Amino acid sequence: MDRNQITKWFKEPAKMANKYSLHAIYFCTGCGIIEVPPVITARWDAERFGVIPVATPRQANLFLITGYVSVKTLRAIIRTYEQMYEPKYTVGFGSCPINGGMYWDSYNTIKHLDKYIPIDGWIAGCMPRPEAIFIAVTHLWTLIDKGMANAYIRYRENYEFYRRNQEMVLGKLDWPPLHPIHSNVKAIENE
Amino acid sequence: MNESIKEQLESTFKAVVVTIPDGTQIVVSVKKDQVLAVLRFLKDRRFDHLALVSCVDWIEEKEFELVYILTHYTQGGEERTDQERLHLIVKTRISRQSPRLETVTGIFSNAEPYEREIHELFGVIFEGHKRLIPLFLERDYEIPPFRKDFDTRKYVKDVFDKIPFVEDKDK
Amino acid sequence: MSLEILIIIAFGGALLTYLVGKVSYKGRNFLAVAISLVLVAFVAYLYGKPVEKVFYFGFFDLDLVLRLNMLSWFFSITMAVVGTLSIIFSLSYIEGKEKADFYFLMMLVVNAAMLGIVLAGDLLSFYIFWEIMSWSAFLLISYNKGPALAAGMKYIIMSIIGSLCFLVGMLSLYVSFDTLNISQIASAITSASSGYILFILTAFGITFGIKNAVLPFHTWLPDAHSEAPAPFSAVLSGILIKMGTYGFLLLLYVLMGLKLFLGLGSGLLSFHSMLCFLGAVTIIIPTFIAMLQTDAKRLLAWSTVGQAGYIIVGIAFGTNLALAGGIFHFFNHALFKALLFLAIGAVEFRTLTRDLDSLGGLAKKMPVVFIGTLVGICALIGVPLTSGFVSKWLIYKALILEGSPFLAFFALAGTWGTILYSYKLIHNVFLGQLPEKYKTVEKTPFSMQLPVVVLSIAILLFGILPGIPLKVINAIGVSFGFESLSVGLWGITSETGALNTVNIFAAVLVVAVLVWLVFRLTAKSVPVAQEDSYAAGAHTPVDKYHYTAEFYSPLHRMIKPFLRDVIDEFYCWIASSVRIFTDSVRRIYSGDVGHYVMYIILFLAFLIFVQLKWRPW
Amino acid sequence: MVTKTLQIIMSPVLALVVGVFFLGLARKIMARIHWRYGPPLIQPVIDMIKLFYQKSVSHGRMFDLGIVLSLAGSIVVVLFLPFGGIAPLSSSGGLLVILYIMLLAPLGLVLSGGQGANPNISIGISRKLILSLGYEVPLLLVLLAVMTRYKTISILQVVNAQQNTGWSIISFPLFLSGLSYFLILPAILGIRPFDVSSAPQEISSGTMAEYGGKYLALATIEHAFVLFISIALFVNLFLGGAANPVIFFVKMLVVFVFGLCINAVFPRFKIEQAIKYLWKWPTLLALLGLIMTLVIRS
Repeated sequence: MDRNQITKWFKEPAKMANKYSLHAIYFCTGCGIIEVPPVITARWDAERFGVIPVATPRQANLFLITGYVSVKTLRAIIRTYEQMYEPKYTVGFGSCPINGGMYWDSYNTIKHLDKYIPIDGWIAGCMPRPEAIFIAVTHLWTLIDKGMANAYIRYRENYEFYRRNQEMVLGKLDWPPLHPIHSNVKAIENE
Repeated sequence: MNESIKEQLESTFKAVVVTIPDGTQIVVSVKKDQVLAVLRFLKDRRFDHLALVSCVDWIEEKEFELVYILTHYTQGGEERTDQERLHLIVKTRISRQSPRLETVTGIFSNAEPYEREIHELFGVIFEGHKRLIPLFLERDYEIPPFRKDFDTRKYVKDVFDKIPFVEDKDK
Repeated sequence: MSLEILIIIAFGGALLTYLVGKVSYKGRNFLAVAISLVLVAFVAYLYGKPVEKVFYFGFFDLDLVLRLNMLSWFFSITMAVVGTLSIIFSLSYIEGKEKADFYFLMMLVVNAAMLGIVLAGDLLSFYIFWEIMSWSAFLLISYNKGPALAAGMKYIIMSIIGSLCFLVGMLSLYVSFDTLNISQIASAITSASSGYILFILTAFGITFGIKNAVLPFHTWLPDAHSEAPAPFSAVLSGILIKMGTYGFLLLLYVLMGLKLFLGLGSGLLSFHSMLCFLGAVTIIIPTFIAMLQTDAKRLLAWSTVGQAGYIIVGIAFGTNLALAGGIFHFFNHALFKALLFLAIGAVEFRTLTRDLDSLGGLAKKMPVVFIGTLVGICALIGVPLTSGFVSKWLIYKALILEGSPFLAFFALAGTWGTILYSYKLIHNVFLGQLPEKYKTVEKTPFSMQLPVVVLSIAILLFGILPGIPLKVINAIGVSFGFESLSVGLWGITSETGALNTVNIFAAVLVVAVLVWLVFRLTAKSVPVAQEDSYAAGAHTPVDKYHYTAEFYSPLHRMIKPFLRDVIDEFYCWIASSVRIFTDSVRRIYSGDVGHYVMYIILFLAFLIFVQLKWRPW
Repeated sequence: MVTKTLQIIMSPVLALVVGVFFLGLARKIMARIHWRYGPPLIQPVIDMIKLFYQKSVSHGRMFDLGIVLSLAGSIVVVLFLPFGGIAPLSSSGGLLVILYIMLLAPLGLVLSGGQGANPNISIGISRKLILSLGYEVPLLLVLLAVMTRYKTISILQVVNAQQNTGWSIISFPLFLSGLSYFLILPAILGIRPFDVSSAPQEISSGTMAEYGGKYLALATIEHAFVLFISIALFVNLFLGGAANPVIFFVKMLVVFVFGLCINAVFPRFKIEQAIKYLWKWPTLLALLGLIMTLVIRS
């Protein structure tokens, strides 16, 4: 928590500002959203660290994916993630977004979320408690410090691969691609 | 009171098997083409609430079993709590190869989403249904997912595991 | 160069255009524009040279007078300019339509008639030109068939009632002073009794009130404006309404003279304060009605009724600041209301609809018209740096300093109502999502863009340097007997709080440039299509994603019961009851002779009976 | 002449500092009322630095120019508003000019929002305009009462007049107007009970729905200026303005904290309830104040 070290502010204001003003988009993707209200209200108060919930992806730079991701929610998640402005960070809650978790063999849930959108960090726990969410926020700070929180850069550079994977799962997407697509990656038609 | 309904049903419809497992339930199994008639008959006798339509996959007998659960809000004019209500379960069997059945939305309009769901998840085609479009699933499946012969592990291996991880282009 | 040549050019030109139109429509278009430009040049040339020409007219040994003083010059230059611009606009607006020659003839005749009214020195010629203006406006309003006929009928009936009152007033003046020359009457009327003056005021007041759409007589305006073809509704609401204002000015200040007008009645019950409160009410109610309209031109029509209230308050308040504000607001209103009507006409020309609920997103398709409308609504609201602001500022300052805050409150609250309905106009037409069916709208023709650009430049120019028109208005005030205002090039320099538009302009410009620099220097923003806006993770088609219907629905629900147009219903009730009565009388003439014979016999019997009973003869 | 240009440069900067400090203070006090620690006082500054570095998306030229016009309008109003001793331009335009230039800010915001082509924004805009119509009625009555009471339209003269006749909040007729102004202050600022036009839960923060990056930063700065302007106007007209900026700042702080504590505990009004409230009690008080001023003056 090096918020009040003034020299750091003058050396790299963008990094410090991104660290201490994480506006999280309030979009309940899965079962973990029940943990977010206590985090942002009086009991645990995320605003101490500058984390406040905002209504639209346009104003947000942190995207909390709370819990398992069904195929239908994936469409909304991709759309919201693409409408956020760079630099943007994503945090996955629990084991379901990592590898499907207990829904590993379900026909309707997404197994590895980072095949479709890049994730900066994961929190263990079948719905992590608020303290775990704060630990995630502090880890995100260290990632930003070291410049490793570059999920959005990976998304921008490998956009064709992400787009291809998304279209393999969701079929034809009805919004235009975010970044221009070079034709060398042919979308592999799913069987 | 259960007895009277049992006699009425057996008298009006032939080849109707009515059993009363306990005080609050009556199970009526009917033929495929009698379903509409029975439902209308019961609706006139104050069973005006279609609680649920569900489907059971008897894979050995190669049949689907459709279950309509009817109940009533009021008994003799005043409210009845859920326990005291009489649940009337109408069952019918249709073949698994060509699962076709008349829609009941003509009698109970609230059956529309139930029938869409059964169509989507079991593949039962309801003739005369106005909006037989997908309800929940995003993707389309050859074998509807709720059927017993749908192997979910194989499906996951074929669809999701085949999608490659996003390696960086330069690697 | 004398005035009768001006009148001859105006009317002769109209006929000439009609004849040339038979031959070639290009020639007609060129001639119409040429004549209007000649009129503008001619009037501009006559600046500052008061002239009076008297012609002997045998009938009742009256003399027709054409005179030009500061007041009539100011009105005629406004009319000439706005008339020319609307004719330029209608060149491509009327292109395909049938009866185009008739349309141009009527447009030029209306402009000529209004010029005649303003130059008329005596009441008879005033009345003649007034009649010509009324019926030519009627023919133009009912130009495109259908509902326009009913609107035209409503307009012409009320105009005829107005003209009759004018006729009554004129005859009584002739009987009591046996002259119709305005200046002679003005000197003679001071001796008349106040009761007679009140009668004259009400007679002429009704005429000018109907034309100026003051509240009880406003019902014809919304229908007439929304059904008239766009260029004419610009002239109609820009200038034709202001003939009523000219009439009021003539009546209250030239005919009556200042002391007499202010002296009538006492305290709150004096004529001029009654007129002020009538004007104040005319500001508030139409503004709230305008908010709830869904047809663009009807919204602008109600806004015209509202703005006419400002002018009435300005004129009737009786101090030099208020008068200057009122006349300047007439000038601004002519400019920005013509601009808004022409802009909506351009939109209607391309999208063939003016329903606010189905339009949207035209800013990208019609940038020039969008900027013109933006400047127009800024002037309508009275945003600083537009001329609308200066005139409203004058009116408010006069109202507050003279210590009548309730009038000022009505006027200021009217401004906020104006913001609501003018924003609704620009939002529903130009901002928001562009529907599918208007994606193929092509560019507006140049002849429609030129008037919009010229009017916008005029509004901004007079907003930043209001001294130019204020000098002329000050001269008018002095000619009415007020002491002159200290008018600089950039505004009023007086002791209790000056107005310095150049300072305001400089401050806003510099700060805007600074903020824009900050805006440019920070991270670049990527332009994006209109579909790519936040929809809770969903991707919605364009047509389902534009919110315009019931734009102010909460306010609508709250003030709907208060806004039933009672006056219009009252007039319609009168009209229907008259129709029922006349219908019953009509039945007497049933057509077979037997009835008529029976009527005669009965009548004779009745006469005999009366003679026997009372022996009247 | 030099002091004038210095003042012209200095007063917007001072206003920005005070406004942003108030924003930080508001979040801190709100947090304390909710029994939580709340962000540091400089959190708005951190947010703005982050937003200025963030990329953003524009929906058209009017979308950009509208927000620029809105901020420029607010800054120009600050130039006309005396702040303690500093009153750079208030000689060339009195209260009327301020009233009209205060109109530029919402107009710019709604024009730029309109181009955002998002129904959430349009609903937010229609609510914002209806709300502004709602609070404008009592505000006009209050300003007219002050203007007729001191028979001038320039704020400097109102402030000087209050030096000898005492604060107008205490003098009889204007006490009602002052109270009414205080009641509609949250509506002018658009905070808690009246934040119906930028409600995050209902219409995904209304007029701000499409603002991100530098647009959101400029909008927050504009909100800070509006905060400063409305409270400074209140202090100038009713608490006698001050000779030097420090006392002026203290007066503003008192008014702000007192107002904020009331509003932190209110749930959000529906737009109809807001209008009904605004057109009932504050308008009644303001009308009474105006009538009493007229009666006493004549």
